[in-house]
Amino acid sequence: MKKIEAIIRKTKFDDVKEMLLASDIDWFEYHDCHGIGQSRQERIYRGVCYSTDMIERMHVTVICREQFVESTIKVFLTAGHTGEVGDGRIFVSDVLDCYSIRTGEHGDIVLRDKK
Amino acid sequence: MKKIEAIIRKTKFDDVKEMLLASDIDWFEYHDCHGIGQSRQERIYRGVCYSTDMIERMHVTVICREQFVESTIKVFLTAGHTGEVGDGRIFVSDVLDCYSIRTGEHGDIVLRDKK
Amino acid sequence: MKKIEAIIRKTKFDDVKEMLLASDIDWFEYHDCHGIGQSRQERIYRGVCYSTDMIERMHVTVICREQFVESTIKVFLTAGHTGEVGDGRIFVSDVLDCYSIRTGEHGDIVLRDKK
Amino acid sequence: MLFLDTTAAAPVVEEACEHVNGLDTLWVLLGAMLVFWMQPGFALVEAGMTRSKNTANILMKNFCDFMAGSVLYWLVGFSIMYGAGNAFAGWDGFCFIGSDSNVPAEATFIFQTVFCATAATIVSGAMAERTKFSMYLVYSVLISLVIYPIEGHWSWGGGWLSELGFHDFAGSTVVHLCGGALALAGAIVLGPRVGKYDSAGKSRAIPGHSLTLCALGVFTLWVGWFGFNPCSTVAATGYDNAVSMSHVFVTTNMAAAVGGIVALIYTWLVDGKPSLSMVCNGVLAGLVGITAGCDCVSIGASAIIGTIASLAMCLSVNFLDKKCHIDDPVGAVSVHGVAGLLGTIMTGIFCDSSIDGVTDCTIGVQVLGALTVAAFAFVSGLIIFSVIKHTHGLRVEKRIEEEGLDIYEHGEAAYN
Amino acid sequence: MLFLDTTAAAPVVEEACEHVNGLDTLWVLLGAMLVFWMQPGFALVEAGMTRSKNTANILMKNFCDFMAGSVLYWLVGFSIMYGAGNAFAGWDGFCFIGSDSNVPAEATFIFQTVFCATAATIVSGAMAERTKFSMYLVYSVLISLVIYPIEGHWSWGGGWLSELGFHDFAGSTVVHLCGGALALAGAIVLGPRVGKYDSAGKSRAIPGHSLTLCALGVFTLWVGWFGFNPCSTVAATGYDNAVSMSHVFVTTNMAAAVGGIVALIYTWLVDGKPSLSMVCNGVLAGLVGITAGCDCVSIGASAIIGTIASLAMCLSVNFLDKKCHIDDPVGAVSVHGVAGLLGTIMTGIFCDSSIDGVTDCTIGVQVLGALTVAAFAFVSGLIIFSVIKHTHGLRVEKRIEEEGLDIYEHGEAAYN
Amino acid sequence: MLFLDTTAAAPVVEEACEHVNGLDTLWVLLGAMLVFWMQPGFALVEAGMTRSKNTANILMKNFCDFMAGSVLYWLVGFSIMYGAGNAFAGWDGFCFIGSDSNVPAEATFIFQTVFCATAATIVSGAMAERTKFSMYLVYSVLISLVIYPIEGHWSWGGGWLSELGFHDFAGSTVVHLCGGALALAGAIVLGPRVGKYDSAGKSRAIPGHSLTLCALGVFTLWVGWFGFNPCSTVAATGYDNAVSMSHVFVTTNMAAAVGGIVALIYTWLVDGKPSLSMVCNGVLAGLVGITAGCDCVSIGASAIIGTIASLAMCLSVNFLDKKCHIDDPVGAVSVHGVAGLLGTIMTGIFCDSSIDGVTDCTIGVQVLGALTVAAFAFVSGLIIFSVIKHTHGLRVEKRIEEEGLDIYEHGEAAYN
Ligand SMILES: Nc1ncnc2c1ncn2[C@@H]1O[C@H](COP(=O)(O)OP(=O)(O)O)[C@@H](O)[C@H]1O
Ligand SMILES: Nc1ncnc2c1ncn2[C@@H]1O[C@H](COP(=O)(O)OP(=O)(O)O)[C@@H](O)[C@H]1O
Ligand SMILES: Nc1ncnc2c1ncn2[C@@H]1O[C@H](COP(=O)(O)OP(=O)(O)O)[C@@H](O)[C@H]1O
Repeated sequence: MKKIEAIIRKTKFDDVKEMLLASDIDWFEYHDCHGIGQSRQERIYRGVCYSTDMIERMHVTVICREQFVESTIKVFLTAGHTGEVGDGRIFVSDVLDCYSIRTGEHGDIVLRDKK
Repeated sequence: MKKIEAIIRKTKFDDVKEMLLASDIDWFEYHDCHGIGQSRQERIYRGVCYSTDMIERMHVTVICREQFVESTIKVFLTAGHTGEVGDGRIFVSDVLDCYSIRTGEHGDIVLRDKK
Repeated sequence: MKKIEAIIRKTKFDDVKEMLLASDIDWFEYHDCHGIGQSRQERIYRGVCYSTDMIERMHVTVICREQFVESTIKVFLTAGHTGEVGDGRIFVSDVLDCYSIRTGEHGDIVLRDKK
Repeated sequence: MLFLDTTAAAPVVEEACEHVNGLDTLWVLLGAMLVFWMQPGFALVEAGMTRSKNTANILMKNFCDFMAGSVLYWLVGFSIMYGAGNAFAGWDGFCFIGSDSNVPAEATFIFQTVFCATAATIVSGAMAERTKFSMYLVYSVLISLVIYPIEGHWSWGGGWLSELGFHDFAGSTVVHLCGGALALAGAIVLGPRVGKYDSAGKSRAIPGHSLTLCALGVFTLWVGWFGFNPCSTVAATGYDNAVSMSHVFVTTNMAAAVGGIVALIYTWLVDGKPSLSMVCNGVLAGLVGITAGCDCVSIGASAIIGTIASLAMCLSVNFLDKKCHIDDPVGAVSVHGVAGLLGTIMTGIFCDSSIDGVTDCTIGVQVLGALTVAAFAFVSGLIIFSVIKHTHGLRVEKRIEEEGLDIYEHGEAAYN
Repeated sequence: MLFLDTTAAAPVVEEACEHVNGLDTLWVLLGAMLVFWMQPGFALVEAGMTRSKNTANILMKNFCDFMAGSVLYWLVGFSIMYGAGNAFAGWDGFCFIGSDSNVPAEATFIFQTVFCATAATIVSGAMAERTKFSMYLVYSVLISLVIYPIEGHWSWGGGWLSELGFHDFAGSTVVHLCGGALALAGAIVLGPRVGKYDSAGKSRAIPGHSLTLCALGVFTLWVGWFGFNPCSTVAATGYDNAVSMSHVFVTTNMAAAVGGIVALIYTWLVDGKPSLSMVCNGVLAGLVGITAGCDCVSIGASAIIGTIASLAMCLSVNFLDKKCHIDDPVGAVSVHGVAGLLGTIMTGIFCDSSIDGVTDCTIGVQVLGALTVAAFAFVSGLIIFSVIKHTHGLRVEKRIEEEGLDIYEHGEAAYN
Repeated sequence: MLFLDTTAAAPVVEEACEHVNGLDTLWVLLGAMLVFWMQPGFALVEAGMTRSKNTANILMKNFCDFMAGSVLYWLVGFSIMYGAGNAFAGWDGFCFIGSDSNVPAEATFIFQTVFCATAATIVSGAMAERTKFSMYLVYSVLISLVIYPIEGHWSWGGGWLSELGFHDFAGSTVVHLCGGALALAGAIVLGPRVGKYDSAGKSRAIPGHSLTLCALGVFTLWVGWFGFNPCSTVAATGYDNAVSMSHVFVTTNMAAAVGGIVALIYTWLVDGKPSLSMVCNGVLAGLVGITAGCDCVSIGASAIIGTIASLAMCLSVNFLDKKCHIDDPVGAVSVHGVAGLLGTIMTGIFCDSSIDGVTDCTIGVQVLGALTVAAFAFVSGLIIFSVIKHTHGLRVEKRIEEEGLDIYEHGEAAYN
């Protein structure tokens, strides 16, 4: 079991979501986050300019079986891509175990294959 | 040290919180998140129906010593349970080290037992 | 590659951010979160007092190369410090791999050194 | 067809021409605008004091109260309230809109319509966050159709209370106490929101989602009240009316200001911190309290009425919540019921015949009137809500309540 | 300098003194305040029904519509609309503000100014979330400068439509249909927002960011309409005016209430759930519909007009969105265009000469007038927007649209 | 008891009956409603331009300003301002409410009360986000009790400025400049918010939490100003008043619109992007600027006044922030102080006796009056705030400021 976390452009979220659901993943979690990165936006408030390095991003977390890691990463690399600075990152890490609160089951079995 | 992340129903958060505090855990972190899952809600906006697969959830993160992992998971499985689709998941992963910003200590000692 | 997660006071975020950017880190991600901890705030709503154990916090996540782990932790310990209860925690964990969505590269190379 | 039969324009009775007065008409229509403007005021206060997952629902209820009220009060209500009849209720056929007085019939009619809608809308706050929308509509129809017109007839339509000399200038009792008593009945029959009281019976705070909306709503209501009270002179011509409307304006404002100050001091002393949400309620309590006697008490007395109304409201909010375990999310019962009751009674105490020539206003009649109306509204409410509860069910399922009425009842979230 | 030359105060023509009336003036100025108050109403409705990333932009557009309208209508517009001229357009020099009638010239002038600004502001909603701010300003200037004054001249300035006996009391056609037709042209030329239709052409919902703002906006518009319609009597003295303004008030309110109820029922039946956003639109459709005939139809007829206007609006919202794939985020075309058109026509059907002495109002002329104005506005709109589109570009880049106009066009986020 | 002694109703002096006029009274009371309505306007602008963690606090301050003002101005203030007295201050006993003129005494009294509260409420914005609530109350009490009544007596109560022929029609100086000067004193004594200036002294932007609230507030103020200025004719009968109130309405609107446009152009040229928050301020600056001379300048001149007031405001916002490092979160000093000062002076330049018969208005006196009032208010402010600062402390602890005043000062969060 692996955890794949991607920090993507908020505006690319719909594309990523659709492509994820079309692939082997049908469950994932996401939340709004901000990224400090290279791409900057200029803002002005009451005459004071401030270039913010803060970008609105979406943090998407997928937990999946080993065999789907590669395909899931590919989804992010494709659907989240614009080619401009600020596209974001993907991080992969280990998960030891997984439980379903509804059924109480744990282990790989919780991560069902797409029905 | 283990990290236990649970993605639970927002409406079950109060129960979970109370039961966690009543158990060996007295510190944890949480934030709003959304889950894409099997349980869908129908919405209509200006005549256009859209069934959203987006559910409001709470992401609760607990870092605890090995010996409390099992009891903490049990809390989530009990207090977060409704039996209906959409109850959520728990993921367990490894944490290498832990620091207290206030004291600068690190290691297991930071994860005090309940006073 | 390590993941450093710090749960800090929201009011200390600006200091931390500046110090992080001044150090070897130039990219990180953050989002609002709440912490249940020892420091409590008294609130009253329509005559009903409720002491909330909920504190507004910022969750900052940095992924960095092994050699920067120590310096990054030091940043949090310094810039996030007030000495009062509620300063927060830092957790370190392992990351297996890292991708840049823009370039498709992966591995340590994605975590560039500060330009 | 029913609609087309009505000759809506006032019949051009020649004699009428002489006493209909443009200035009075303008004043009454201005009043109607301002009282209408209280609708968004109520909507904002109620939305602000409840959680964001129920915001669309509460806004919808406020719209429906006004829309249903407008139509039903025209079809039936006005006829019951102001039609010729007995001491208990009037009747003059459907779609009756009265006849010209110093203002055209339709001006009086619309002015009364907005008052009716105000009474209807008070209840939604007390029943917020847990009532089935469809069942709320049933209640809303009944108040505009029957309850308000009947009790309104007693005091304002020539019924038995008016014959006794009951003095309720702009509706502390007729509008606010009636709404407050219904709200109490509703809150009791419904029961508290999930999570409002813990297993030990201790009250838990469920903070509203936006004090900004709440504060804006109170300002909106406050300015609306400058139509509710002063324009209830329904005449603006001549020295006496000019003085009277100015005086009503001053007493209304004074009671509101003092009411707010009292709530400020009360919460500061009792809870240790000055609370915005209670100041909001304090202002409203002052306004409700002064409504009955705004024309016939002195400025000083209006300050006292504001003080007592606000203080009683503060105590009542605590009492209902902590002792009675009646869950009234916005404090409608305390603000409209308690302050309305006390305001009506205090009118009997402070009424000064040198100010507005009101001579026959006695405490006894004031108490009698207020209590009868309150009892009538409360019992009607209990019956309606109980019948609904035991037939179709008044309350949404626990799951819907927890996840918010907006999605399940309306399919829309207020915020995206 | 141009500004200083104008002798702004009305020339003190001695004779004028006699018929200028303080009561009428107060009524007209009150109307101007209320119609001005519709500006925040529009701003809130439009902001509420769009996403938070474009809120500052849409608020800015509403400010600009009013500010530009105020200045340009003074410099040129009023002269075109009310100046002496031919059947097609008037002209009386720059900075013309008319002459005294029963109210001072400047009272009439400011009352007309706020109407002009209302027409201008309708369009911003339909073009929301994707239009270049600078190019929107170009349109905004042109409507206040030319389009509205010209078509306004036809009906209200003594032009050919008024000579035919076209009856549009307060502007179902002159203001709302004109705005709605321009909105349609704008929405067509612009094309739908990114993501509004999926690859299969299915419409996707893009919910607005705050129904609270939307609901507050509708209440604001509703109360503003009590100036828009009743104050359009522009006189308040004497029996006839008193009756007329009361009657207009009642029909206006009735159509609005019924409009809202119809939308409530419609969405409940069709979509299974009563929708707040459609009730909001329903109220507005009722108001737009009754505006043309509010003075000369019975209360019953006003309820029918509200029903039909609201029903047509509901169907039109669906039709434009799902069939025509015209993306109108706030439903401006349906609310102002469709309801305005039908309201004008229905005035010809329900017009009752016993109510306001309007005798020469026929369906034929009503249809002719409404269609001509719609066509004129629509074609002007098509030309303006197409020219802009093919020269400077009307629409922002895809990336800006995705990330929000607030940051890129104004450098400010509405919420922080 | 003090309260009961006052015979609140105007003494029924027989002669008075003859000249009290219902129309005038209605106009004045309408004005009072509208000026009251500016309170939520200020509250919204200030709340919108500050951070959400201080929203309950700023709303509370606005409530308190009005509530305290209502009571204190009645107890003492009105007597100081309009009581018989010397050139410097009046006095006619406690609870003095004046005597009938063309309107009842109480109408004048309530109209003056809302003006007083407006002056008081200006300051809260400049001192936002860092002032102790209890200490703010001390200031609020003092302005309503002493400062405003005294300087108001000079210009409007028959004091020395009015004898010199100082012309301030509706209060550019009396209300706005006074508030602005106090705001400046407060902002200076308080010092900037934590984090406003970095170690190098560079100004940092601290964006407000909701431009939607801010924009709604500006619309609210704008419509309120249609009571502030036009209703300051305090008479609506007869040709002259009808013309005057219409003219004031037009000039007020023109200055506001032009003020907004100028700020739009200024920010577009200087910062590269048209800024909504500055347009909001520009509109207000135009309104403040025209207030002194709205009755006696031509429409063209009102446009010029709007231009200059708005331009000066834009420059002043930058100057105070970047050069002087005076932290005024909402721009109160620039909007009310600078624009009020310039508006008063420009009245001396553009004043046209053919418009309102104001003949004795000279630049010299205008400058003198404006500067004296500004100096008086500024020095009073400096004294009050410095004394507070060095005794009880004016500013909250750093930690409270960082975490938000709402929780620590009021125990409530505005948003949940
Ligand atoms: N080392 C890191 N740790 C945590 N988050 C990171 C890291 N690197 C990048 N990010 C996140 O990814 C986002 C994209 O970074 P950016 O440099 O703008 O992308 P790109 O390199 O694709 O142009 C950043 O805003 C930040 O949120
Ligand atoms: N593989 C996964 N990766 C990330 N999040 C997941 C995963 N599986 C489930 N979740 C989260 O858990 C939530 C519950 O999933 P759901 O299938 O609705 O629960 P259940 O199986 O208990 O009915 C989802 O909405 C999602 O947020
Ligand atoms: N074991 C834990 N698991 C998850 N989050 C924790 C844990 N311990 C602390 N935190 C987070 O850190 C915050 C600070 O804890 P607190 O005890 O208040 O800090 P301190 O010990 O520095 O005074 C908590 O509010 C919580 O969000």
